[in-house]
Amino acid sequence: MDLAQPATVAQHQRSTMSQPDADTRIRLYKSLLRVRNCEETLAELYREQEMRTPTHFGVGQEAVAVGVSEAMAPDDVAYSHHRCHNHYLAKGGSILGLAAELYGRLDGCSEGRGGSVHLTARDQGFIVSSAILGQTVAVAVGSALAFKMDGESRVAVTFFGEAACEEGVFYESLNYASIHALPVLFVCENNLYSTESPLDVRQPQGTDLCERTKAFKVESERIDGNDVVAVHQAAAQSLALIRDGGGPRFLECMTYRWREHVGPNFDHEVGRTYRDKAELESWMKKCPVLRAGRGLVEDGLATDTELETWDGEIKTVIAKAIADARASDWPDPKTLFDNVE
Amino acid sequence: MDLAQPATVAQHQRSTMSQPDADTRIRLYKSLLRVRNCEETLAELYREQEMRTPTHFGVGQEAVAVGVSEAMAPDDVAYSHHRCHNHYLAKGGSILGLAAELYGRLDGCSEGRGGSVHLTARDQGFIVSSAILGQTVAVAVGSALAFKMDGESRVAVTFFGEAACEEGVFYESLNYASIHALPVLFVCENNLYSTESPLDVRQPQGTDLCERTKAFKVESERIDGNDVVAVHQAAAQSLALIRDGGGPRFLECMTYRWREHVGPNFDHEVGRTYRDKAELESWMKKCPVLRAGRGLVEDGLATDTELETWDGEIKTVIAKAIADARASDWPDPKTLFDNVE
Amino acid sequence: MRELKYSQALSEGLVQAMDRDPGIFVTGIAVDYPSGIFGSTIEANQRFGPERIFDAPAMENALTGIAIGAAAMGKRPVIVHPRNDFMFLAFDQLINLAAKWKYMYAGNAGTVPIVVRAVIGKGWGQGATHSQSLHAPLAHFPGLTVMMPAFPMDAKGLTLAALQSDGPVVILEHRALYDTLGDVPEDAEPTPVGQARVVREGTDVTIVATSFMAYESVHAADELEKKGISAELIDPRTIRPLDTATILASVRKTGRLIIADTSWEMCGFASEVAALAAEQAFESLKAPVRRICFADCPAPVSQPLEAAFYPTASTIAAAAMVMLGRDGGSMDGIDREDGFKGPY
Amino acid sequence: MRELKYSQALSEGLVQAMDRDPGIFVTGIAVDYPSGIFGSTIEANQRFGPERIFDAPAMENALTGIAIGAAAMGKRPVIVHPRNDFMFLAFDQLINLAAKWKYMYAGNAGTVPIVVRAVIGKGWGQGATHSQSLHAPLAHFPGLTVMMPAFPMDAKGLTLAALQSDGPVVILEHRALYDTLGDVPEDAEPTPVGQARVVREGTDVTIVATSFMAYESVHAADELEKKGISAELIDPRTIRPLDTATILASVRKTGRLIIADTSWEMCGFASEVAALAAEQAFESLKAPVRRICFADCPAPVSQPLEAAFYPTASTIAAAAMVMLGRDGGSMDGIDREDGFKGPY
Ligand SMILES: Cc1ncc(C[n+]2csc(CCOP(=O)(O)OP(=O)(O)O)c2C)c(N)n1
Ligand SMILES: Cc1ncc(C[n+]2csc(CCOP(=O)(O)OP(=O)(O)O)c2C)c(N)n1
Ligand SMILES: [Mg+2]
Ligand SMILES: [Mg+2]
Repeated sequence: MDLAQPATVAQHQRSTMSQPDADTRIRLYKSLLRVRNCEETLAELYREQEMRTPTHFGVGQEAVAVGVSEAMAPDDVAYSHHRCHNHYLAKGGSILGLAAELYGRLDGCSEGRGGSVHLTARDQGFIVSSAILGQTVAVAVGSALAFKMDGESRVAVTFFGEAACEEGVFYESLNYASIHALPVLFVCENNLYSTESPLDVRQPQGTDLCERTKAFKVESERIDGNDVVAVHQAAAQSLALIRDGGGPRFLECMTYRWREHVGPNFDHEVGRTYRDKAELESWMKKCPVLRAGRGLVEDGLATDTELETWDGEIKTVIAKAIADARASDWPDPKTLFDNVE
Repeated sequence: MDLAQPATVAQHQRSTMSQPDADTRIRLYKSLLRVRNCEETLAELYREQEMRTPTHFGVGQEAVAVGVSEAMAPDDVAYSHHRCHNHYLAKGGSILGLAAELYGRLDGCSEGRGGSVHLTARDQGFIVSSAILGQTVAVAVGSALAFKMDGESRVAVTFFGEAACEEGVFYESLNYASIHALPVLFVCENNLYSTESPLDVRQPQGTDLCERTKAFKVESERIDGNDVVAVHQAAAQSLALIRDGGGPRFLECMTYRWREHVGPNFDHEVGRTYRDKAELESWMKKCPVLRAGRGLVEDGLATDTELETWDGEIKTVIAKAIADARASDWPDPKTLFDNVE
Repeated sequence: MRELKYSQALSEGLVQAMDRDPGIFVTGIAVDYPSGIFGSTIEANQRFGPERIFDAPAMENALTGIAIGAAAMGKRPVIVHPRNDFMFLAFDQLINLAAKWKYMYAGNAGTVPIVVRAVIGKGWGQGATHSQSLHAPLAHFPGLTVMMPAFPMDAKGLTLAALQSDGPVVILEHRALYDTLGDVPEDAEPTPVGQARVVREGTDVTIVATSFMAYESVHAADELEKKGISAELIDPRTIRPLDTATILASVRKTGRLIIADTSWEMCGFASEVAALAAEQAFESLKAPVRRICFADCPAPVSQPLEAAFYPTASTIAAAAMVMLGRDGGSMDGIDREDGFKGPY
Repeated sequence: MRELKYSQALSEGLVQAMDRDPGIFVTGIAVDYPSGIFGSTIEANQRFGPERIFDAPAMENALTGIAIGAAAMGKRPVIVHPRNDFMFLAFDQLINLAAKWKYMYAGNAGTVPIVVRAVIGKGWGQGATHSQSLHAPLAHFPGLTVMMPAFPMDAKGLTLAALQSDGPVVILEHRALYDTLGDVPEDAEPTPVGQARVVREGTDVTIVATSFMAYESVHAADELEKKGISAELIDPRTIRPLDTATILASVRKTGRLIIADTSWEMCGFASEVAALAAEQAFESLKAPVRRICFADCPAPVSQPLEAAFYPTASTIAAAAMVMLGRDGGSMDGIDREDGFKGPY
């Protein structure tokens, strides 16, 4: 795996696939801005310790969530894992629903019952995220089974980290989806770490996750997860092939988590040494948001001023949503037993 | 996978590896005779319904157990699954210990606590068999970890059926063994069925289990599981490479179960139709015992009379052991709570 | 009313439910075999075919997650474990997700009405890993409905109830009951969830017994009657939710409580019912409660050990005699021999 | 005697055991991080290094099987789950194999002395899948030793005991106790297995409390003393084997029993102890037993819901007041606020 040059993978993408049109490129960028600004704002506010819920911020990995979500059809469904804010937001989950959930309020998407790792935005096709590794990989396969049984052309997408590929449930799910040629897209965000553990303690030398899935007869592709255009193209192509009955597909998106595994800090801020600042900086240079913005300007699809305007606009929206979240009511203890059975 | 011609695989083996010497060939054959006669005798006696334990007979698959066991070093260890009699016997487990266990007697290897699926012959290096699919695959990897930590040159061998490759624990184990280059040999007996389910409901079209293990960086080979010489050669080569620190290896041995999944009957006897008699007969033609015997005679290593003598000798031993088993004491209910903690 | 076997009742309940609800499908190891899970899926397989009844690889954990994901899309999946012991492999999906789904997302992600059928093994030396009964751990964690049909009418009724439930349900069926006969109504009447069955009324002692032990208790009650002891026999039918009202009312009436369960004592269902009485019917209790459970060791194989491991009708009857101060002489004579010879 | 934190006591017990027994190694997610499982593996990591303390992928089920296989070859593997909720994935290897190994093979396959350390979460909205306590299901099935250290001296002593045990042991450590202080002997004294600790003697009421609830009970007992109520406080320390003698002797003395547990009521440990008293100390009981457990729903996240979900010192104290016929006025005032802010 050539982490130094993930861009080369993207090159290959571009050459083999048509560029998304201007509107799509702009939509992708605006979604990136929304997700990034939302996460950054929440992360900084998290330091006030008023959000009592262990939180895994997705800053740096937004292009995967955005690229895939924007390629999905309205009635496709998405599932996610513990690092789920990006996917929830990119699929259209409301900022208030997320912020209020972190603040433990009634306006939270799970009304203060789920917390950061248990989000839902069913109306937007974001079914759920869950905190146990690999769980929602199997669940997405089940939704795909339902779609196939009903002859619908819907696809189930499941987002997870590369550590989920260490859990047996991943292979049981892969095997099953492949046997029945189910309409499911497996989206692996390989950010090189599981908590503080690098890949080499979790995978044999020379491992290629795509090779594993191919051995289960599941077509796969490794792409640059920081290039939203490449992700969108790969996802669009994959989803089309799946919808045509081509069976499940797997995308390994190479990306990088900027902040600590759980919580708002940067690892170097708190003296963690499992990865060094230089590595972080090299990946920050590949920032998916900046990169998408530069692309728009270079291709004459937007001006720097427009980028700034959009940035300002979304920040206002976010500020309002967060204010609403903090103003939202606390759940009434009398409702403790609601929704048990 | 070309099931019609598994022999071709063996050809390839022969060409690439040296034949075992005469003594070994004879030892292999005698062990085959012992295992086959033992299982056949027990299966026929099982019909009397005096062995109160669900039993999975291994008739037809003996060459895998024998070929691998005879290639193992004295201090290597073996593990097995529910269809474990062949492995227990081939590793040197006593006939009395097996027969008495089936009869629920005190002389049983597990003293009537384990039954047919829970055998042990620790002194012979057969640690245990267990009834839950995939369990002992992980356990063998753990024993290999212990060997590696202690710098011993021992190898752990685990025998299992192809359905274990449907369970997630198999891939977790494979990944771990590969990461740490552990001295473990995975021996899969692919007999084409799991209970009554054929491969195509359990594996995607075109599946090659060896391809899966290779994706985990575990070297693998598919061989003719009914050719004891081919199995022995492949096992000897694999064990040597593993002992040299080459890391885990996987052998997929193509074979066939003659009798019903659990119990002594032939499927056609009891009207089961999930596989037809013709298929059984085609595999009976490839009988591993007959084949090994023919090989000895053709290569001038034994005469037909000798084969018959050996057959008679082992049958006498078996008859004696079974008589002893039936004469063995019942466990005393007062000992019900022995060995709980 | 016509009589059916427990296995036929399971089958009829499944078929009637599938007839009405096209969203129901059944999968798991061996569900589409001609032997159809000891007869219980044969008719459904013939009636509804491979679209709705299909085999699965051995993959307990993912299959449970797959059922959850299908249920989240509006299906009613039924997954079957030929032995409930295999379900340990699925505890994560079952307890960490299915059981908590409705609650964790405050109902906003919908519900996951999956039905897990799992068979409890017993006899013919099935041994330590093929004869456990997982209802206590499953009921310990809020969110699952846990059912244990003991009689054919409830084998059908609880199957129908499970297939109308809003949330995840586990039905623990007892292999040793599959061939037992009993009255079963023809129409599709679900057994009310959380309502125990008073199998017979009595005044001297309350016997709360689950699954196969309820079956044994009927026999014990017959024998006790001959000795002039009137036992009230309660089959809880659902472990969670538990019908505490019926149990407490009976204990308040008889003042004596015996609980017979198909598992171990420690943190088991028998302890739950004993605790319930000690907490909420304490003043009515005339004697110490008595728990009748497995011997406190893994299940052995050899016949004499199995015989010592499993409590039976005589264990229950003898306990009642002692509790009522009658000569506690052995009642072993009353036990029927275990004729089970498979298929497992 | 010098005081140590619970986390330091866990660490000291582990280091002293590893010092004597070269067969001990520790693996699992994050065991070799600088943060060392909330401090409990840092010194062992420094002292014994990567040969004996090493990280593992996320593979709970196989890792447990691997520990079993290493133990079968003479090692003493310690595997650690940062949250015991992840252990559901390992229930098959743990309950269907490790727990039954010695029994199923009649001791002829040796023993598998594995130690599974698993942390119970609580607070800061860790939620439904990161704050469960799996001791009841683990203790239900014979074959495992289940330990729950509540005080630093037992955090060390039980660690030492587990690492000398013949069979598989699960140690459930409570995250909320890691920073609590207590006397800890310097030398390597294992806590006797199956022997409860009488934390304080009393005459009016027996309080049996596990893990974090034992810690809360000390506070409750202090407050009760101020009101003239003398509570006898018992920490069972090991759930299986359970020290029934100590519990029964206390109940026979006080005639009153409250059980406070870190999990749910239904088929839980509180029910087990209540049943024990109702069965074997019935004549001594002066009042209904009382179980104090989680609210019967999954663990919520939002603070006011968490506050309503968890019983505390005041819950225990108030229950004792009521049981003794004293004004049951709220004791809420006595509760200390939960300052836990991670790391999780
Ligand atoms: C079954 C299970 N084991 C362990 C954990 C603890 N855990 C939570 S997140 C995490 C790291 C996962 O890494 P990855 O899947 O690569 O996602 P990332 O955090 O890198 O986005 C771990 C080990 C868990 N949640 N579930
Ligand atoms: C976890 C688990 N699931 C299901 C079973 C039931 N079961 C016992 S043997 C068997 C078939 C296994 O087939 P395979 O592994 O190919 O071995 P074979 O019987 O063909 O020798 C099944 C499904 C089990 N024992 N354990
Ligand atoms: Mg990662
Ligand atoms: Mg097979």
